[in-house]
Amino acid sequence: MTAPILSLHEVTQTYVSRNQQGWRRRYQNALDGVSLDVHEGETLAIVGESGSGKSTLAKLLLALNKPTRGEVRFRGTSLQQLSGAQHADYRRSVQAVFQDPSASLNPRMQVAESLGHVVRRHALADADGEAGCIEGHLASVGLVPPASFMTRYPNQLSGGQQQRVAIARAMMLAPRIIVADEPLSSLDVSIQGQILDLMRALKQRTGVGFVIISHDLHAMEAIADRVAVMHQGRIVEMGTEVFARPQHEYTKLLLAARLPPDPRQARARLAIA
Amino acid sequence: MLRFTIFRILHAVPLLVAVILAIFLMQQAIPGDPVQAMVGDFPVPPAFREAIEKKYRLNDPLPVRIGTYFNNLLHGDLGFSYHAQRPVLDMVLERAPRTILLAAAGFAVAIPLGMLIGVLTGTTRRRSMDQAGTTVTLILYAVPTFWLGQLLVILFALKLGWFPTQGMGPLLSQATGLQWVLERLHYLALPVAAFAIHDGMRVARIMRASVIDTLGQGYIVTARAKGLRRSAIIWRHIVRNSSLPLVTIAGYAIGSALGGAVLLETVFTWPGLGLLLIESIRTSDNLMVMGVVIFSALAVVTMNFVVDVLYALIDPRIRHQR
Amino acid sequence: MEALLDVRDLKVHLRTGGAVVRAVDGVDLLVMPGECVGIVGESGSGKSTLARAVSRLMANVEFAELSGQALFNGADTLAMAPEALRRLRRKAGFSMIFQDPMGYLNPTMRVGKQVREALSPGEHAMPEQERIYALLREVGLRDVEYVARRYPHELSGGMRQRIMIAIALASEPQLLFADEPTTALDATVQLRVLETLKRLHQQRRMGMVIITHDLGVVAALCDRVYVMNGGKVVEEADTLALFDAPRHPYSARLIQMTRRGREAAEAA
Amino acid sequence: QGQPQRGGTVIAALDPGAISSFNTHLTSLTSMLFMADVWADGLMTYDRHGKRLPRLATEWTISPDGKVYTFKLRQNVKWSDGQPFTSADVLFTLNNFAKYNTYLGKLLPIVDKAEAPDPYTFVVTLKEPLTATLDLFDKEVFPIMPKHVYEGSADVATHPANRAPVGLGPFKFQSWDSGRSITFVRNPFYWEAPKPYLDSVVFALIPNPQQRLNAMMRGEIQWFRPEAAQVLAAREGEKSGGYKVLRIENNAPERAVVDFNMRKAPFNNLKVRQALFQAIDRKRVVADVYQGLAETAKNAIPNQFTNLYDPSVDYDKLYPYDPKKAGALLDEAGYPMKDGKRMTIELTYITRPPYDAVAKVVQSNWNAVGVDVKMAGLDPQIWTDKVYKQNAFDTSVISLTGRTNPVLGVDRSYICNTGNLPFVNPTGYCNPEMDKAVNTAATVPLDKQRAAYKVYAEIVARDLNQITLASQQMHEAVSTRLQGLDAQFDFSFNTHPNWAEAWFAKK
Amino acid sequence: MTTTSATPGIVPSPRRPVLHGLGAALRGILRTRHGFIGLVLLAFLALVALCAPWIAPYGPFQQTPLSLAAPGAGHLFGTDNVGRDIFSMVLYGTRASLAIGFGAAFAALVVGGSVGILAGYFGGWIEAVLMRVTELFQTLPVVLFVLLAVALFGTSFWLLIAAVTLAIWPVEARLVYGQYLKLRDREFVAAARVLDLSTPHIILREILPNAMQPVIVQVALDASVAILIEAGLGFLGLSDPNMVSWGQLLFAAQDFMSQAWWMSVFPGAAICLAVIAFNLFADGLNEMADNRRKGPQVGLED
Ligand SMILES: Nc1ncnc2c1ncn2[C@@H]1O[C@H](COP(=O)(O)OP(=O)(O)OP(=O)(O)O)[C@@H](O)[C@H]1O
Ligand SMILES: Nc1ncnc2c1ncn2[C@@H]1O[C@H](COP(=O)(O)OP(=O)(O)OP(=O)(O)O)[C@@H](O)[C@H]1O
Ligand SMILES: [Mg+2]
Ligand SMILES: [Mg+2]
Repeated sequence: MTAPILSLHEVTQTYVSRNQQGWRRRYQNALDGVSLDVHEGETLAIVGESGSGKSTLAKLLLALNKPTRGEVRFRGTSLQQLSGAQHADYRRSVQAVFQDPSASLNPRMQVAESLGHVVRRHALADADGEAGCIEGHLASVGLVPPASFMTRYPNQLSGGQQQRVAIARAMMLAPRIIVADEPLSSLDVSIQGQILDLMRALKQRTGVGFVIISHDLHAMEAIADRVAVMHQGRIVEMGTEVFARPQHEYTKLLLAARLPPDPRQARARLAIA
Repeated sequence: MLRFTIFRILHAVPLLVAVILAIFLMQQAIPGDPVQAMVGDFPVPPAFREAIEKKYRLNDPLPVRIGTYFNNLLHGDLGFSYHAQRPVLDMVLERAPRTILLAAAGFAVAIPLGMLIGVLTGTTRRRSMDQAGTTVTLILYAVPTFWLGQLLVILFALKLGWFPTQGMGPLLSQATGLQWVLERLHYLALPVAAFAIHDGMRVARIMRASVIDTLGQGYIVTARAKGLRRSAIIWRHIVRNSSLPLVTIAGYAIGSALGGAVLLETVFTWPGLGLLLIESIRTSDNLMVMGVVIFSALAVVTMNFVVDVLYALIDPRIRHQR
Repeated sequence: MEALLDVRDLKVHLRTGGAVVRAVDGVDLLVMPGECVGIVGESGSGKSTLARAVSRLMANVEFAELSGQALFNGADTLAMAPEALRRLRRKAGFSMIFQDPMGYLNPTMRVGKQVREALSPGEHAMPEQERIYALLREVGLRDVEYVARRYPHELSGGMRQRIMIAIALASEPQLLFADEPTTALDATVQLRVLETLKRLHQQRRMGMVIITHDLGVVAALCDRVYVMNGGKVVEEADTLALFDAPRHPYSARLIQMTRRGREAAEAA
Repeated sequence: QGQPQRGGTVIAALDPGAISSFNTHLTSLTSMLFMADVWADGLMTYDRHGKRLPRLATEWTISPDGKVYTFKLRQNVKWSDGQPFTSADVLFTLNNFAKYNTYLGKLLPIVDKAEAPDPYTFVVTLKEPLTATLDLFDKEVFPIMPKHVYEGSADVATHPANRAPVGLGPFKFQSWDSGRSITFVRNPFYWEAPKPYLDSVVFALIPNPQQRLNAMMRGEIQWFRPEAAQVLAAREGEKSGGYKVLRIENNAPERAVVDFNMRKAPFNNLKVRQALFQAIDRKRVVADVYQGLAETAKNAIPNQFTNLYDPSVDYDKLYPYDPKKAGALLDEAGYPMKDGKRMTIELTYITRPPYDAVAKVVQSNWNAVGVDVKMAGLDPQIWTDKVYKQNAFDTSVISLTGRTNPVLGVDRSYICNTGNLPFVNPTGYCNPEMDKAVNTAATVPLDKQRAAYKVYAEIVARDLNQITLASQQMHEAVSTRLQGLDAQFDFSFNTHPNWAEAWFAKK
Repeated sequence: MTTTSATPGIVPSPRRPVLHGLGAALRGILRTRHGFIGLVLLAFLALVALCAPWIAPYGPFQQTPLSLAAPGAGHLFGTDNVGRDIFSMVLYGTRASLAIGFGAAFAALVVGGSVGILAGYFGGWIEAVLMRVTELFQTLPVVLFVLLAVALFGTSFWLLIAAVTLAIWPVEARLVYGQYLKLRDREFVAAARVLDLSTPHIILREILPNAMQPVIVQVALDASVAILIEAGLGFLGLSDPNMVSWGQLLFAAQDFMSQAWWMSVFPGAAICLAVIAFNLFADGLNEMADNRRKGPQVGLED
């Protein structure tokens, strides 16, 4: 196994919230001494109860938050100490897909505009090649014919299409890893499958790795190489065998709460509890 | 609560210091000759100028004067107005209650009136009534307060003779008790009306928008699903939840009522802080101007504080969240 | 036995901007007393609109067309006078649970009071306060005196959803609409709420319409299922039958999707 | 009219303006002059024909060389606190207040000595004669202040008694409700018993002139002095019968003037000044600004000063309204019409009636001859600074008041003002010939004064550093219930009501 | 909300966000009842302002032979005490009021907007300092500013705009601040940061267009507030006499309220009209946004 591309070292993230009046401070450890390695090319699923710090963890990996304590490292160097070149490498290597595709695309930019800014910022193509470059990426996430999507605003796309655009945008920089915070939960059941398929296909084709955060245990079971279970700001269990052989109490509880998509079993589950 | 209060007071100190410095420097920039203002439109005899300037140390260097001012301020002294020949604090304390009375009476009418209109137009079943209500509201809102005041005086004081034309009470009155209160109300009627019409309509417009917003909230559906009567839904669920934006705006408006008071007090010769401010500016009575503005800054700060408290009272979420 | 709710050829066409959305386009729906019926379908298929139209909780909307009948115990709710409708909601009629318990509870009112508002009027053996506590206990809350004095934001999502259920039950309805009652909740919490619903359904013998896009929920609770797509009912079947042998391709796809994760996991 | 009856309170409205002191040695605010008539008294005053009337001085004599003035004082007069009034008070006032008194600036330097040889005699000896001297001892200009109150105080200018005065007038100060009213009650020690008839006089402080009128129409006050622009409206209200509007005979002129800044072009060019004067339709100023209640000024000397005014110098004849002539003059001066205009000048004024209205008329008049006028309407303080201290103006409108002699307010517009003193000639005009003429006119004996003032007026008419537009008439509105007002004009030739004479008819 | 279809390829009819193009915005606002009236009134006022020299029978400072003439054939709105034609002055006054309205509102937008953007986006001490300054300006009375400005620079129209701007920018700043505070945590902003787009790009291209809607509404309201403030200042005699303004006319009319009602009624009505126009326009903007934003709307009715 190669060295981890991203890793957390004893990271604690404390949110200080003030109430409206601005006095009594409240400290909350959203993450509490978490260590984690993410390897290139693997799919790591993070599951856990609501409010357990999953999104916080994602933000840290994406350098959207600074950790209160501990370090986030990219290829062994702390994010704080990255040199200019390393930082550019980091930004290209680590990309993100968010929960709500309509919220993660600027509602006032056409698809071509949204993606065009990235092309220009990172000099992915010259002015003549820009349209072609964008269309290529759109096509690679299954938006065909790509030309028909270029001039649309996000609200003229279906949820699934929006999420595809978001993925295409993330893929433009040829990242090594994509951090996806609940990429499925705001999508319809029928579309969730398509997006999962797409992610799988991308992984096969480009070797990109994923950190996927999700509530959908069934889906995670299907796609993940490794699973981390979070509970109250800590990773309580992590490994490849989590679904098959849960160790921690909370993991067991979580698995037990799944409703089987079969009436007989489901009813039985309700009756037992 | 105590800690909160202290915190807010400490918070306000830099603001006040900044206000004071700002005005001090501003007044420095405004040409003005307080001694000339005392004498009027005849030349000032040099002896008189010298006497006044020496006594009140008008020629001290600016930093010295600022230093003295802050030093006095620490001792609760707002300085001595050489123009009024009285301590500034005295004057401000004498005038402030009058402005507060006017503003309080104004808001006491404007806010309930505006809320009522806002709720009625916002929830009305009939489109025509909403339309008529909002139209009238907008038209009244658009009338400048001071002009409205003048029109009211012409109509209700001069033509109909119902109310006095100006002032805050009969000069020769010996009335006490209820009589006194009635007298005050009689004199308050027109200024309050002028004030309440403009500000009340503003409140009404905000309230209507807020009510309509509230109407879109889920809990109104719940309330309907419970089979509550219309009136119960309005009073129990809509009014309180729609008041929040109002609190912010009303708080800001009350805090900065001094600006409006300048006009209103001018129109009705209401001898409050607004008139004092104008008069002091025009006579370059710098310390008095400072006093009035400090008072108004305090009012703003206080009202911000009250708004926060009210917020928490109206919306229990605020106490704990964030 | 007479139907509790009999919806016939309901059409709800809405006007938005310039276009007309056929949110519900000719739906028939039947609920027998004491029966639990599920409505599934993807987002935007008209499930909520159907429930809201029947229970007349859709106002200030410009209807391009609203037609059909919704007979509740034989009376058409769509044609009912507002006052009659109100009485029906007040007592022994129908009530509704919504997806997002935070938005549907008044944030500035203590939950006890919100429950009290919904209590059915008339003579009761128990004093009002006791009735509130009893209701809260019935939906599975403990320490009810404390809970009644809380504001909604002071409660957890699961507790809030239970308060919603208590409010819905307070008028002793014969029919309960539940519009996505558990989508906002954690898997563990979801399970507990569903249990509660099931228990109440069985104890009170009231009719229930569960609207969801999670087939798992329907599988666990409902006797019969309607599958909606594009404002139309594309399939109506016994729950077991639907899962075993979906007739409509759309239903089949839905079921396949739901199972897919599982199967994939098993395949791996 | 019947016999005067005792009792009652009159409410009189005043513009509080910028009251900082009641003591009219220290302030020249008109409102304070009104008020001084209530609480203060002086050596003498005038009747309606401008003749001197004795007050606290029963008689006075002037030495033949015009240098020694001897006043015999009234006996058994008491201050409002009961202390006796003597010549020591008069002497004290001259010694301690005169230096703060803006009107006495001319007199004080030539006072050789002042003495009180006995309690009822007061003698002033001058180094050189000044014909206007008696006018400077008028009660309005020189109210007598109590020695026993101020004595020993280092600083009489800021003494509290200036705001709670002890005086010799018919009423005594009682209270001051800041921003609302100032109350005076009958002075039990008043020397002119049984006057006053009224119990008290309350001054209602109403800054806005329109509101003073409103209050009068509604019967809330019994006296106020309407602004020129309001007189017609006040006359309208008169019909209701509650009050009447009276014209006041006065010799305290109030005249609208335009100053030219002669330090700079084009105003250093006499032709331009003449042209601008002739371009102004002064009848229109009278009609529009003063609603006809004024007259065009004839020359530098106000015609109220009947002994001094010489009608042969007449602006109406010298500089009649004549836009064509004005245009020709400007052409001559080198300001031909180009694209519809000749030049752009600034007109500075205080944004208040009547100055703003004067400015508007002047603006359109000047516009009509191709002079583009940029208006600078300012706040009084800023205006004063700009015009008098910085001299940063082109032309400026103001209305100047004076007292009963050119020394008191007229001279200041024409004499050399080197110290940038406010409200003294701001034009930069500095002509020794003029200064000499002014001095001569003030010092020649009474019978030679008219001729001297003619010279004075001629120089002004020639040089035109300032042009005088109109002379305003004064009016007051008084409740019809208030009686004894005829007598008031005998007391107050100037501008002031005489509350000592007034009484209320019982309803 | 658009119906999002499950099958890719079937796309709802293309609908561009309303505020995108100016033309589209105009069409959108004309569809709202209030906005329509407001826009028509504003257009009318703007037309009057532009064409004043051609419509007005007299110059703004021109004296006519008749003073205090009642409204009639010769003088539609009568004349004032110095014989100026009120009708012409009200027409010319439209220029001042509209200029103050637009000018001050726009300047407040620029000043307040910049402060709000910096404070809202960067937070920390920048936020603390800027918001304190904003509070400071909310505390000081406008009259003081205007006097200061007049004292330092003389009466000038630009100063008046500046002074009114000083009075209203804090509101604008707070609003923009709130918007940025809210939007900076949005996912599309996070996405832009992850994509390493530059900070100016994020502030100006990503957030700004999304923050504008309530701000534009506020600008329209501010314009009406500015007109009212100008009227108040004119009434206190602090306006620029070289530009006829309605507030000034009211100031001059004070002494003639009972004698010449026309001197105050027409300018007063003009102020009302302009304030109403701006408010209706703002209402229209709001309504338009609501139409877009609001999904299923609930109400009290069954
Ligand atoms: N900006 C913030 N300020 C204060 N507290 C925060 C902030 N963001 C998150 N939190 C708190 O930190 C905790 C962890 O939040 P986080 O969003 O990481 O949870 P999560 O696991 O993603 O939950 P969910 O599944 O609901 O998305 C929560 O209790 C949350 O309330
Ligand atoms: N008030 C309304 N005005 C216009 N269109 C509406 C309104 N309410 C709903 N719609 C539209 O009607 C259709 C059906 O919506 P509905 O909310 O009933 O769907 P749903 O099946 O409940 O979806 P979800 O699972 O997302 O809740 C959708 O296309 C929706 O956009
Ligand atoms: Mg999360
Ligand atoms: Mg729904």
